[in-house]
Amino acid sequence: MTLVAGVDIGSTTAKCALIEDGRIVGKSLAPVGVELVKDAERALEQALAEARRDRGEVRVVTGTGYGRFKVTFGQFTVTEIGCHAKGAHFLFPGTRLVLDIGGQDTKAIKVDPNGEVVDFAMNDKCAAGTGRFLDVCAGALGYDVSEIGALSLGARHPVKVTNTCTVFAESEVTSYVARGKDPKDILAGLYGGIVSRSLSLMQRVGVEPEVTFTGGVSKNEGMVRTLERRLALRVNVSPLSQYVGAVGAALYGLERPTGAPA
Amino acid sequence: MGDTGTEPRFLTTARDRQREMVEEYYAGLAGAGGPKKPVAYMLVGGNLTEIVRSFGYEVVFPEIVALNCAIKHVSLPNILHAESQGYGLDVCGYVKNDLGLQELGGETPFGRIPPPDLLVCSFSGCYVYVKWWEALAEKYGCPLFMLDVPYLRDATPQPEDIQYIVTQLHELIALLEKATGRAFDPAELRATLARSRRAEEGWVDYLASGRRRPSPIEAYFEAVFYMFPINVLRGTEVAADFYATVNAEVDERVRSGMYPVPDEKFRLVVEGVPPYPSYRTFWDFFRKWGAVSVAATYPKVGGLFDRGFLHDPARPFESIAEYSLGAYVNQSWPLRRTLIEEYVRDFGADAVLIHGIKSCRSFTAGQGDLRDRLIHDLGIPTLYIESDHEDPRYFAPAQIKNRMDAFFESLDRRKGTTPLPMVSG
Amino acid sequence: MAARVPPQEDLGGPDAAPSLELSETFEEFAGAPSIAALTQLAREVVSDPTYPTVRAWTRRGRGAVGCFPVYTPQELVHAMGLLPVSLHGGGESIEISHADAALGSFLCSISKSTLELGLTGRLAPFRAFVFPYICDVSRNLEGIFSRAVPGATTHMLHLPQNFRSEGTVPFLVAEYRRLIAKLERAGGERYRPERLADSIELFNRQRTEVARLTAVKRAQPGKLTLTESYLIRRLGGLIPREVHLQILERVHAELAARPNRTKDAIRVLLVGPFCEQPTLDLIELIEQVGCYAVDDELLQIYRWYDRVDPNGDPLENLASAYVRSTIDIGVRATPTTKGEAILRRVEAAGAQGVIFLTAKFCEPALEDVVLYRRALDRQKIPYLHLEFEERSAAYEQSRLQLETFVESILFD
Amino acid sequence: MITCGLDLGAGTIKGALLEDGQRLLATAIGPTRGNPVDAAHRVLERMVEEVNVLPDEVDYLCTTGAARYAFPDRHLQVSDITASARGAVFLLPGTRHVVDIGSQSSRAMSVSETGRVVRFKMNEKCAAGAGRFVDRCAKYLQVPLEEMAPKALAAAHPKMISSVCAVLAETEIINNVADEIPLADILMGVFLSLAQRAYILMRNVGIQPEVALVGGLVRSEAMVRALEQTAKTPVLADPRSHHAAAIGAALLGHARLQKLGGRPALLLAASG
Ligand SMILES: Nc1ncnc2c1ncn2[C@@H]1O[C@H](COP(=O)(O)OP(=O)(O)O)[C@@H](O)[C@H]1O
Ligand SMILES: Nc1ncnc2c1ncn2[C@@H]1O[C@H](COP(=O)(O)OP(=O)(O)O)[C@@H](O)[C@H]1O
Ligand code: SF4
Ligand code: SF4
Ligand code: SF4
Repeated sequence: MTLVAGVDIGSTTAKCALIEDGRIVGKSLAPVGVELVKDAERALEQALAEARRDRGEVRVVTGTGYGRFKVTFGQFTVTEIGCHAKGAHFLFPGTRLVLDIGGQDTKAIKVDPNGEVVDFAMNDKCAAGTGRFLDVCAGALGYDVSEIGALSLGARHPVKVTNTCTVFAESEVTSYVARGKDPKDILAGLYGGIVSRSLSLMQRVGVEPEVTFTGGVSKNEGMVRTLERRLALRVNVSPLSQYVGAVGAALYGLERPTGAPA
Repeated sequence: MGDTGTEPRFLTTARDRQREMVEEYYAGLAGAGGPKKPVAYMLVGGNLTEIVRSFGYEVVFPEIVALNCAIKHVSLPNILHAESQGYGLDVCGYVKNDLGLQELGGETPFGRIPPPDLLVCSFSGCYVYVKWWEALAEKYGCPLFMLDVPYLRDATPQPEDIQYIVTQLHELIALLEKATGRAFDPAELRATLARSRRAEEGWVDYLASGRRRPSPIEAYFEAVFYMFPINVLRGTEVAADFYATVNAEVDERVRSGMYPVPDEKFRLVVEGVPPYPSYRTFWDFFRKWGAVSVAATYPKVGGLFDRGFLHDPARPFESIAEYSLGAYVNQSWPLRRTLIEEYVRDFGADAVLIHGIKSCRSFTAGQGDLRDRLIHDLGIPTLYIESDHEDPRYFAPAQIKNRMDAFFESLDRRKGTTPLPMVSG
Repeated sequence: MAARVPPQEDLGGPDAAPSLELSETFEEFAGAPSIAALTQLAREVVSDPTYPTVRAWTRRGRGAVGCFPVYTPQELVHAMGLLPVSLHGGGESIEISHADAALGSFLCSISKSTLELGLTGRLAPFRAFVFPYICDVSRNLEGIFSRAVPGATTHMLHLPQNFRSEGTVPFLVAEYRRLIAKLERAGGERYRPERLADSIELFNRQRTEVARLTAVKRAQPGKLTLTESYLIRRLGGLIPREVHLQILERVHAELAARPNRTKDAIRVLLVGPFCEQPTLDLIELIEQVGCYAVDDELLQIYRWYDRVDPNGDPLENLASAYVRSTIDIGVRATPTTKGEAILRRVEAAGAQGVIFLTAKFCEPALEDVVLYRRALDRQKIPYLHLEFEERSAAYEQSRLQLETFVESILFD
Repeated sequence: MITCGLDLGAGTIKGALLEDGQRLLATAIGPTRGNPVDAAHRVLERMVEEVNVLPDEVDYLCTTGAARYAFPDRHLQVSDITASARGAVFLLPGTRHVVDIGSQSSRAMSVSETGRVVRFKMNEKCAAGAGRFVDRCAKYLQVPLEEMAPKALAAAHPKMISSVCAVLAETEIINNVADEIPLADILMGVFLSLAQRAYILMRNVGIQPEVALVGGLVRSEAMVRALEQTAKTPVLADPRSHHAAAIGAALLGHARLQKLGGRPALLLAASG
């Protein structure tokens, strides 16, 4: 019985997953703050508390995400690209393509039948088309981002959101609201834009079933439906989709000789 | 960042010698210009150094000046100046560096670049060449000779292509005779071409040693330095001798086991122009993972010598024509694709790394398709990253490093060799 | 290549539009009762990315060839019994989701959307594609097309840039012969010089008629709008030239009777859109904000030389027309200086200002703007530089800039 | 003759009332939130009340700003670039170069002595480097907008922000706070980063003295200093310059009115 932990320090949230015997036994999620090292520590502590386990029982801690070098108490670091591949493969073994939309970036990752990365593509640094974009636009509509997923279902006349820049899109949304447009239709327009930008990344690595959608934005049902419609495919989304990177990181730890030097 | 902490390894003597040559070259440009010591500007791709030098011209290559500025971190002020003149963000960084530098008086840390008395444009592989030389001609009002080099679409040049270039070469010679009052000396050209040939053969031998395992050469980062003589000083005795020095030292590396990347783990073919403003940082990202480039396309921008496009004193004009046709970016995409595939095979590479240049469409437009071909049709792991060859503002180190780490990680796992790197700051 | 997601229209997405069906004889065009009806039809044709005119033409087994701008010798294509069709990208209606991956990010829209059309199978009605070497993008696009659109013939036509050499015309003739060989293999009829001579005559007439449109715009700018003139010209690259000629004659007859209703507007020269075309909205906007575009570089394909000599060896004449009488735009080396060239054109058009309307990432156009600007600055001629893209969100910003420009000339 | 200029901006609505094209009678400002037309009406009412005239006594009304076409009761609309150039020269007559930074836009223009725009350059697709960036930074750092400048001016070693994306800069600022960089240095870094963006536009049109800053950022003295430092040239600023475009619109309205030789009987249904 080996207990391993993966800590994913993203741009927006810190996540931790604990795995033992092929099962996820604990997890945690919290926004990242100012001190990433502390956030990482806390993520692990909270996951341990949820699993009612002790720090001493953890054999390997692997860090991932943009802040992976802040997981200073861990033994390994792996890029989030490798971790999303591995995590998605663990949750959906048939996965061939992972789309990860997080707080600040979007990645398309092609994986082989063993969950190894074959190819990947990601966008340049700009908030357009990321979770942050949705956060800001949801705010302009007067909602929290966690509410807008269900809200958009059943839109009939999606508006055309022409701006990609988050700031411009925010005013565009505001002006649609002022013109009395239905939030459903505005959201559908926003999703359409994000999905087509994501598709362009997915095309880069090649779209093949099965597609697994990960990262915080995959919790948005409207986004999932829009993606499915454009791909004409069913897309895997796990209830743990925001933890996929952390799960993958934990699994990497299992492949290492236990007690590897720090 | 996870640096190996070691200095990149160069061939000691060759690198010193190369430095001297560069210094001597720029020192030689001091005071050049005017009828006594006229200056010709030329482009690297398919250049006509041998002919133009034989008429007593000093030759300036603004592309090389530009890359030297970038490596020395002085390109940005030139670029900004050009932008203030109206050159947009998307214009080739070399062009902006040069035109900015010209407006600012030509001062560089390696000497003052004299203005041109003659502009020779070898339109070989890049349309921007034409635009760039037009701008220089407009500024300086000096004669511009346009050598039109047909795009190479068949592996072997067609007779009409060669005929067209040869006709133009004779016209260039007539122009040079008129401009300098000197008579053309065919025997002298043949002798010069013989020296060129000697340098070219030495260079080809150097490049071929990347086939060995481990590779005794770094065919991208290091080779870039040894490109200088083959492109700038070709036809001179010093250039011809230089490659003997280089190759002797490569042999020494093999004997003593002092390889450029001490523990060669990944063998790469690299396609694309280097990110000169962040050259060292970029190289670090490779070395950290034990990656060595065994072959690269960029060192072939001057000419594809290793594919037989060599100067030949017995067929002076025809061989110059063939050489110009063969410059790497003058090759059509199907030819470029084939070449890269052959490099991967012949040099036993594990993967391909493509470096796209945001402001260079000639090299870059289509690299995504190449990537698609390598990965999806041939199953060769390939990474595509993008920055710029001149403009430091386009190099995002954290993002590039993240992508490279992810790529090498996955290569590593597929090779199933060593553990992933430890946590480092 | 990896599997592809079908284009949005096919899924009945919000962009879906029914595609237009036309008759094989194109009588809709010849029979259009007025300029208004004609331009309405043209608008539909131009906005339909499924190439309705090409589908109509090929229905009877006739072949069509996609010609990328600018200097594809369409006469030659015509002479081989094929329909030369000007490729001008996908316009606003198509979504780019595949082409980015193959081409790269820092490229003009026309290259991306043309490739997108190819990658998504929407260029299937074409037998062959010709890409002239007008810039590195167009040149490279050919090599990508050869892989992206399997089965179609593609050709990169090297256009000479040395206009002084003895060797240029013979080389270009040889270059045209390479194209002929390709087209013959792609199902074109055997090349016969007399047919080419006929085609040259036909295209000469088309060019003369198109030039008359510009002349009208210059002399009586209130007679027809830029949008009308653009749409009428644009049709010329999409339908048989014989039909276009009929249309042009009718248009001129109607114009003769139209009043020249002028308004308080400034006369401008439109420089830069010789290859990628601005959206119809943007073209319309230019005159809406108070400009008369008294001359423009839109659709250069029809105007790149005045006439080709119909006597003698037609292939050689075609080549020397390119070498000797092509007008100066950004994708051809200029024999004089750019500065002189722009001042001459401003004067000839009687323009009060210049609008540089360049495609985003179009390097040939961008580089010329600097040289043009210097000359205009010296003469204190006002100008505006506007960049456009096919699917641009910056429409409001374009309006703002155009209005500012007009106001800076109108208000003192 | 009283003319009114209304600047319907993306962030705020500004208004100005002008007498005989010479004397500035009143200015007012209000947020754009909600319906810009209603907001503009409120701004107009406030001014009219302040100077004690009847709305009817306003002879001519000219709109400008992003929503200039939305306001139905106007005689004329002009672009905000044209308007802010006029306004800048009215307020600061020596001005030959205007930098206008609003909530989503930044532009630079060279102007003639009458305030005619000779050349200009603006940001188009990316809002990086505009006022929204400052607003967001103020929010993350929990410093009220008005207090940013006084605090920033105390900076000893300003810390530049590399990503001026109005949205993503947050992460970088958080990192700076984590690295215990003094607040003043972070704040001044914000303005200097903005100034650097503006400087690119300024160079593109050519900088000639005197340079004036207009738009919302003129309220921040730190922004003025940052621009001076970056462009290495003195920068004129007037507290009323936030209203430059509204004032310019009123001026252009006056000129138009004179040209027409009298007040138009009805508010024209606007063209465009
Ligand atoms: N309940 C939710 N519903 C919809 N979207 C959500 C929800 N929770 C988070 N998100 C989105 O996910 C984003 C964060 O994604 P995450 O993968 O955690 O980012 P990162 O890994 O970059 O820190 C947020 O910006 C938000 O848009
Ligand atoms: N006291 C202040 N200090 C700093 N910035 C300010 C202050 N007041 C306003 N601003 C800035 O001005 C911007 C609004 O500028 P404004 O010209 O009114 O915009 P717009 O015309 O686009 O509506 C705000 O985004 C804010 O950043
Ligand atoms: S300001 Fe807008 S376009 Fe610019 S980087 Fe940020 S989100 Fe992207
Ligand atoms: S090949 Fe690229 S880098 Fe070289 S001049 Fe042309 S555009 Fe510039
Ligand atoms: S728009 Fe410009 S860059 Fe693009 S293909 Fe045409 S000429 Fe080339």
